[in-house]
Amino acid sequence: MTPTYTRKDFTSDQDVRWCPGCGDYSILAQIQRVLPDIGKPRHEIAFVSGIGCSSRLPYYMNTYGFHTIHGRAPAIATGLKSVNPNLSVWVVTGDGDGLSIGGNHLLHVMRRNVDLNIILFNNQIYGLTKGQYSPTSEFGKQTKSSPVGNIDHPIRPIGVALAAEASFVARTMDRDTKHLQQTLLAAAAHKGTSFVEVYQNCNIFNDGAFFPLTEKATKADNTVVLEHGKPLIFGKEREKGIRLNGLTPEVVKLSEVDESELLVHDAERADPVLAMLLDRMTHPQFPVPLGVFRRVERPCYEQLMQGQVDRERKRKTPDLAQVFRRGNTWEVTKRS
Amino acid sequence: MTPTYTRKDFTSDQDVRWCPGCGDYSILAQIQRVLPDIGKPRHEIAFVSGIGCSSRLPYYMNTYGFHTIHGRAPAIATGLKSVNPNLSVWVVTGDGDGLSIGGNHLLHVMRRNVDLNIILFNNQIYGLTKGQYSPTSEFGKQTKSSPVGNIDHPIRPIGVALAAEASFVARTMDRDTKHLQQTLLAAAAHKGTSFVEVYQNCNIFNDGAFFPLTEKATKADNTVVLEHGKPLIFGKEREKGIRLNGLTPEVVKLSEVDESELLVHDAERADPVLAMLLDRMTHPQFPVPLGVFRRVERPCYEQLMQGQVDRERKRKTPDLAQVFRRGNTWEVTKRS
Amino acid sequence: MTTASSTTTKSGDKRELDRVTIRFAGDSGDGMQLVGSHFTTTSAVIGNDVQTLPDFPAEIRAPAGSLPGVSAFQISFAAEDIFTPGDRPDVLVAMNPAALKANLSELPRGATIIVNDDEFNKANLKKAAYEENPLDTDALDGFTVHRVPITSMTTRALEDSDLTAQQKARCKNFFALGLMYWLFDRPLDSTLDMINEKFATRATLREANVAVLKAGHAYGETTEMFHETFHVPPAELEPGLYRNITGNAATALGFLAASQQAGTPLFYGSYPITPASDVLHELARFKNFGVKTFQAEDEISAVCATVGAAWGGALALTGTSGPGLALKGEAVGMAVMVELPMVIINVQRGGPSTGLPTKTEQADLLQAIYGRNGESPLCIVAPCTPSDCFTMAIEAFRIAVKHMTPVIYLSDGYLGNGAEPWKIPDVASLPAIKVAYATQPGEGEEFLPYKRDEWLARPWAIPGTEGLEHRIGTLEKQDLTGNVSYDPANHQHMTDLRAAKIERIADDIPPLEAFGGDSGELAVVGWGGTYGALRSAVTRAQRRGAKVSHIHLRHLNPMPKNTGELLSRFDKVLVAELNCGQLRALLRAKFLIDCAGLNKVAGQPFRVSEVEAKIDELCAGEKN
Amino acid sequence: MTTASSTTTKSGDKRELDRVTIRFAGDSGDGMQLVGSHFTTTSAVIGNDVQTLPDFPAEIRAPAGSLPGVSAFQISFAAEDIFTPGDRPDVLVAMNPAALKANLSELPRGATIIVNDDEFNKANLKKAAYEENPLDTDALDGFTVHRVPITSMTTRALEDSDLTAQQKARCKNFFALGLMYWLFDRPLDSTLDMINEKFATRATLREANVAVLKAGHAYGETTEMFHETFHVPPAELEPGLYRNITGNAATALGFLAASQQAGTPLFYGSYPITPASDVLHELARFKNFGVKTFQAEDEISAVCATVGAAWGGALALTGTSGPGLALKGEAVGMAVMVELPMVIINVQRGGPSTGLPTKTEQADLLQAIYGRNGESPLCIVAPCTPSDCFTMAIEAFRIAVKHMTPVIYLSDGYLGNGAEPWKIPDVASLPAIKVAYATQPGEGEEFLPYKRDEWLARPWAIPGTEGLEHRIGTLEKQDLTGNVSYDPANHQHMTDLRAAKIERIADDIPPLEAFGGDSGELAVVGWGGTYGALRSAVTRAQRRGAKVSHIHLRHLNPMPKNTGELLSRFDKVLVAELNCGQLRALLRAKFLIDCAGLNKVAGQPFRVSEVEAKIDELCAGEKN
Ligand SMILES: Cc1ncc(C[n+]2csc(CCOP(=O)(O)OP(=O)(O)O)c2C)c(N)n1
Ligand SMILES: Cc1ncc(C[n+]2csc(CCOP(=O)(O)OP(=O)(O)O)c2C)c(N)n1
Ligand code: SF4
Ligand code: SF4
Ligand SMILES: [Mg+2]
Ligand SMILES: [Mg+2]
Repeated sequence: MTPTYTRKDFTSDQDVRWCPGCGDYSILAQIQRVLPDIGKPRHEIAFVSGIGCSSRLPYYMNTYGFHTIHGRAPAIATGLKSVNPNLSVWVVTGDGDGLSIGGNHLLHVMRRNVDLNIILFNNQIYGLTKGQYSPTSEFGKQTKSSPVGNIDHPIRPIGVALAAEASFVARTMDRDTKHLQQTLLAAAAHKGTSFVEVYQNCNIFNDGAFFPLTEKATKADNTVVLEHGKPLIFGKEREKGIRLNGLTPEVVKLSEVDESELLVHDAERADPVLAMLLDRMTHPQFPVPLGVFRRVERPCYEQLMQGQVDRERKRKTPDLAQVFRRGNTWEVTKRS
Repeated sequence: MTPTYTRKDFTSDQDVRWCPGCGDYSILAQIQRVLPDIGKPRHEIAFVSGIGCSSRLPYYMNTYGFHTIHGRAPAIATGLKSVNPNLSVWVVTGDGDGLSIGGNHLLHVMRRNVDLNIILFNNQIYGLTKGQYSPTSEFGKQTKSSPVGNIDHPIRPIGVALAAEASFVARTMDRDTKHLQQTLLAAAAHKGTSFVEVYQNCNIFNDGAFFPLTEKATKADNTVVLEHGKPLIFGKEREKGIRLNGLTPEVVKLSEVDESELLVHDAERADPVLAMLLDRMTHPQFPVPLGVFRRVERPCYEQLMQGQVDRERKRKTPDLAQVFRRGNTWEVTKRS
Repeated sequence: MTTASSTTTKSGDKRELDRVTIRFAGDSGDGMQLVGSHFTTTSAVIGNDVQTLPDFPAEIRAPAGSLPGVSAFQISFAAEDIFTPGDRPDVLVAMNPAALKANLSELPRGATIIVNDDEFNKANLKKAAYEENPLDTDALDGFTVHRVPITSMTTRALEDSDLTAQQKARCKNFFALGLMYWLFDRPLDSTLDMINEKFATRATLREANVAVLKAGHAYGETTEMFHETFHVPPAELEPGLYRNITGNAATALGFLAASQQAGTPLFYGSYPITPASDVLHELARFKNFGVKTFQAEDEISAVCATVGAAWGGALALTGTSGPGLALKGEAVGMAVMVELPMVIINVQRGGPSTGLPTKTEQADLLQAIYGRNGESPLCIVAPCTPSDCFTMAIEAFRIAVKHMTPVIYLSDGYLGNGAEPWKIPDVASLPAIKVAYATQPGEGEEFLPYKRDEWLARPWAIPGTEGLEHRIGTLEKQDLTGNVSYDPANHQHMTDLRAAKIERIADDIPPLEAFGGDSGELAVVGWGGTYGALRSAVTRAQRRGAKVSHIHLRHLNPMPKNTGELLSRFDKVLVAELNCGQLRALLRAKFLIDCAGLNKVAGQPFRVSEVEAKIDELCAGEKN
Repeated sequence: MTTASSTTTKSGDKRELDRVTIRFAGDSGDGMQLVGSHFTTTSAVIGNDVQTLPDFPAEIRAPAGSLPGVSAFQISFAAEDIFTPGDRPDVLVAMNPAALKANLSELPRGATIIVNDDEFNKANLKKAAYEENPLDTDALDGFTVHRVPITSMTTRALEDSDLTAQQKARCKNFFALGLMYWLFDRPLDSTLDMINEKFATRATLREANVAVLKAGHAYGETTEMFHETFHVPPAELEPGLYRNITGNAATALGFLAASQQAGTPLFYGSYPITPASDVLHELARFKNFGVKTFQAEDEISAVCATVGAAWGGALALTGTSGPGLALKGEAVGMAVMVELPMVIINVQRGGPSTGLPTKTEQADLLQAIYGRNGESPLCIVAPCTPSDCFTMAIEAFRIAVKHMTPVIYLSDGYLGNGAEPWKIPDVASLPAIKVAYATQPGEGEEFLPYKRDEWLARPWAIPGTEGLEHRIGTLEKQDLTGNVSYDPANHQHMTDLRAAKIERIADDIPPLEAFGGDSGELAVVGWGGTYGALRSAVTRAQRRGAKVSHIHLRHLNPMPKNTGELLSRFDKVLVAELNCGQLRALLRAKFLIDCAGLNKVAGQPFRVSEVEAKIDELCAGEKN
């Protein structure tokens, strides 16, 4: 039986060392808030991170934790989960850690569908190294390493996850604590890789990157919350919706178009095409979708691995002495 | 003026060392055949490859060539193209080289849109290391390293390219020499990263992987050739077509459905959604699309880079002495 | 046959020999590795000591008949303990002109050459870049050449078979094998058994191979080409049950055994690479033992997953070859920092860079020691023979788990692909590996993840254990607690502790022994796969009266405690290795001993004669 | 003020000093680095020799007022040539309790402490884990403590300003700066100039900063807290135009200059990492010089793109710190194999693994030499002061291009972040770098990509050149042609050639010089950023009569030809380095000289006194 926890049970004795005002605080707090509800005893939870501001998170969690090296957390978590499928394993990464140096591991862990909860803190900047552009930074952005503008076309985290056919893909924001909590819980409940992109404000090196989406005044018009089976409606008065025109989404007014014409979200669609289409909706042309883009079931890597072990064990009794003797053997006797 | 070449001009003096019957021979031959037509003098062409059977190709080309290390050819080519944008740079890679160890470089080079022609030889196996499963190997495949079956969910090369928003994405096959030539020519003509997946038979370790698509008897029914602006029609008698039902493609008979209802290919659509949808069409449920999935224009990385240099040069005359003196300076004189 | 001490006694038309070395050479498609391994097993079964050396020329099949396409297999079999597959073959079987050309320079004058006469046609001669047929010129003067029409004899033997012409041609290696069996007085049974087993359900192939094998044997017996046959009597081997084993297979079995002895499942994270891939292939077949193999997307993922598995409490193993080890450097440093037990296999190959992937070399020793940022000490062991791969695999995990450290296990292509008879150990006699995970501390006690035992090892506290929740990481950590610490004195302290922990392993490994006197004129020092060549050369020199001993290191970091002292008892020290002097540099730096070097970087193992010559040069006074 | 040789003469109420060391310490948000650099410039401008040491505690801003949040900047200024930022500060400016606590142990007894009294409140004391206010206990006995209400004085000075309360509070560092200017008799002009420039368009901020700076200065003058002020007269520096420069900035300028001198555009491929990132930031600003910077997706991509750029004929540069160098190992091996010229910067930091990213260390020397598979020799240089970073950057490319080899340039965190006055060189006097790409061979001549010149360098033949189409690759290559070759003798030959090429560079670098006698009792040997500490310590020991010399290596592989010979002329050799003895191991292995070691791995540079103590220990006989 899992003990009844409170947030405090998940708070370690280490001082939290992020810049005051950093969005990471909220994400940490929501993680600590939802963990009591995932039904796992504390010692069966492990947090694995790479390197970056965000990746300091495991130090603050009173669970098992491993602050590893830059970009490699998905691989380390794969090893851990492979040898102990019973653990609830969380990967904490940043837009640089996860999509720059670690992009390939992320891709491969998702296609393998290792049962991990991957939380990518996207602040569109390298925080820890003091402000260079990241793979999600906007084109043209001036930073320390791009004084006359970034010439890299930004990457879409959700798009990469979908290309890898991740079985759970969602997006949420540091400032929407409720939605963040819901999303984390949904991720935890999902069997298979859960990929959650969290928009996170770095108030030191990229302040306000998501303000149009996160601030009260503009949020309702600039975001649309995806709910499985529900039409895409948004706006302060929920007066707008998204309709599909062929393969092209368009914003319509509910005063002009009937709700029944709206695009209805289907997170459980077998193929990721709808999710891919939604991922293309970007601010300011469209409201930015938040919530679960995709949630499908497919076998988890560690289960398949364990399954092969179990099956093989039944098929062939392990016998070391017999294995040693495989192939041709011969006896040497003492010569007279 | 570019000299008039023949295939022979692109043949180096090194003996080709692939297994007899390998699909690589055809790809090499088609490359050598089309190069005379790309309008570049031989010394302005460079082939860069990683490691793998396929990656031996540069040795056989009488151009500049560099057989580098495993998975890194896109990065090396990026450096080369950055410092000499005038070269025609070709990257030759395999499904292991490009999508396993090199997946991240591939992703990033495509999002940056470096003007390279990337040819990925997909034989769904590790050839050079003698037959382990690769990231494109089918689930359950038994190989040397998966004696009881591969448990990795395969990756779709085209899907990854589209997620990276590659500006030119195409697929062709070793055995269809005409289509292969056409596709290579189209790739060469495109400014920006051209990504071409080539189905290639490894007759030693994975013989026949693509036979349903490549062999005369079955090819017409199992593939559909994408042509910009044309409806998707296939079949031995061109008697079948693809129609969209919402976001879901379906195979229809032209005897039952009018051609006007068919999905019309639009390779130049701004967003990659249609291409992504097409990429989901897989054998045996669907005919496998061949041809150009996507071809859009966006600025190339090396041009943007050069552009910044040129603009900055105009803005600030380079003056080393002045740069040395930047910030506060002071004069020390001989003390009396 | 050229063995210095061979005693030859006529017994009927059989000549008795102490030792023979044969090389089978042909095209990559000719099945030379297969007949080589048949010959090996047969020779071992009748009691010879055996050593083998496969030689794959390149990674891909080159065009048939070309020089780069030549594949060879050398086997040495003897009536005495031998340590190498022989310097130069006494007999060469050349299946085509390219095979002859590629190997001729290796033959000592007087050697026997058996060629497949049928293949010395215009086309093949051209592919081998022969202007004239060497069989018709004086190119082979000084050798005993036998021209055997192997291809046509094979076809004839299969006249009645239903095989296709191509399939028939593929059988010709068995003709050569049968002929060699006759020539060297070996029974066919073992090969016949194997053919029957392999083709149990394919009668046509089975019958064809049997027919051709027998035809080859009969050819020897009936033609008058060979005037005598040879007999190599059984060697005086330690009694027991034997099998032939390659180093890579022994490595896999050793790690499997380590897992069984530890009662802890093995996790193997790897990315295919020549010549290490076979370890992955072998281990993937032991899922019934609980072995989990993870074919990663690259070497970095492979080592990182292995670190994760170590954290999770598995016997965590990763494996690769040269360039892969370079890629793993950063993550191995992580393992050093978090002090988790794991083993990193490196089957060394020719370098630098991609280098010579199928060739052997020992040039990764210093990479293993220093190939990471910062002061990052770890333990290094190196097996010295194919069989020893088994032993040292267990040793590697014994140390890793007891001392909570990553251990690099340095094999090489020569060991990995080479085979020798392995005395199958009794499972009950294998050393134990004690795994003791940390458990919940007593009431009022605090769990300290970086508190150390008498070996300076920290506890192995695995996720899932109640009450031990704690954080580890790659920033410098505070002593005892493991919390992040930027304190200068702590950093010095932890740096010292990490170094001392590795040094202390020296108290836990056997002292170094000298083969020969414990002091003398010359110590020949080696490590890894050169063991056989060095032991043979030293033995021969000793027989000639030289005061030379052989000292072979299997623990390279730390070294056995008596290393410096032992070496200092010799007038001269010669460090022989297949690199430019890496162990030599370590010994000079550590012990300030003026070691000489015998170094070779040619992708090939030492020849015994090369080592002997060097010994003679250094022991000039003692020369007989 | 504690300088041993300080001569103090009363001149009015000003005391004259030879040398003073000040440390500004406060919260990360307090702007200590900024005032430190102002003080540095001002001191330099009035002619002092200056050395500085910034000290960032951690990578992220820790909570305000906490111990891990303390940021410090130390500056030493003197009337004579100095080489280090001082062992221990004479004066500490502590902006809050945490700053006091974190730095107190560094202060010598008798030091002056100036605290911001306002911040010693309950909340801040708690954050610094002080139970009682140290200003009220005897904790500071033995120090001269001045309690200055800096925060409130700052606010008062800004009563009329339109700034927000928070903005006002942020100005308090300028109050401290003004006060220190008064105390050490420095003019305000240079800082006023800089304020005016920086806030040219923001009048409110400009006026506020000026007001507060002046208020601090006035506070010193009007209160009676300080009984005397101090004067440090100008040093006898080489005449010329100077500026202050950090090692990282000098590195960037050096490589920029190399590119100009070579007439070849610079390509810089890098991935951000502390403390190397500043080189990227600096170079990104020189696009007008044709510099192309490529921020790669990781270190592997960065180094690979750089290899591609080298192939394309650019001056190809990549840069990183410790863990990044580990990742680059495999690709650096590629550069060795294809013999292309490039430079790899490694700004070393504390290790192993992530280690202490903001701290300095010299523990990557052996990684630089050996951190790749196979025998993979390359050239290594190391600058020894921030200014020398400029010089050695040019030297690195001179060697790379002439000898067609990758060169590793080993800087460190101390050099990279530390600053010193740099005598601005005359552009016309910079050394030339000759770039000569291969051109089309004459009629009937064959182009051979691996044919070598007298330095054993192969031609630099870049794509785009007519008639030179050829293939390079990472498999072993045939001599001359560069084609793939599996031939054993060729592999040996090429291995030897690659090694000889690097060794031959020794003929192209200046001999090693000793500071002090060319022989004697003790040679103190160092490399890299420890130069200042070693030079100071040796100078002091020499003044006391010790027969000690300082020998500093800037070329580490190969070493200058006379290295062994020079060292052998000393009775004892001490190798002092910020690692566990890496150069020492090299010297012992190469020259069999029994070097002693002075080693420190604490993330901190040597203190001069530490080195002196060790010298004294070794020169016990000469002690005065
Ligand atoms: C191998 C390696 N390369 C580079 C670094 C330096 N580094 C640390 S964190 C980081 C990027 C951080 O960005 P992100 O992942 O977005 O995290 P954030 O700090 O923004 O949360 C970099 C480049 C490193 N620690 N290790
Ligand atoms: C760093 C490194 N890791 C592993 C290898 C071994 N290796 C060489 S090629 C290859 C995969 C080849 O597969 P693919 O890219 O599909 O090419 P193919 O041979 O099938 O054409 C591997 C794993 C290597 N050379 N270098
Ligand atoms: S730098 Fe940015 S991301 Fe990092 S802790 Fe500070 S505010 Fe947060
Ligand atoms: S192994 Fe396969 S891919 Fe490689 S050369 Fe042979 S047939 Fe071609
Ligand atoms: Mg970030
Ligand atoms: Mg492949």
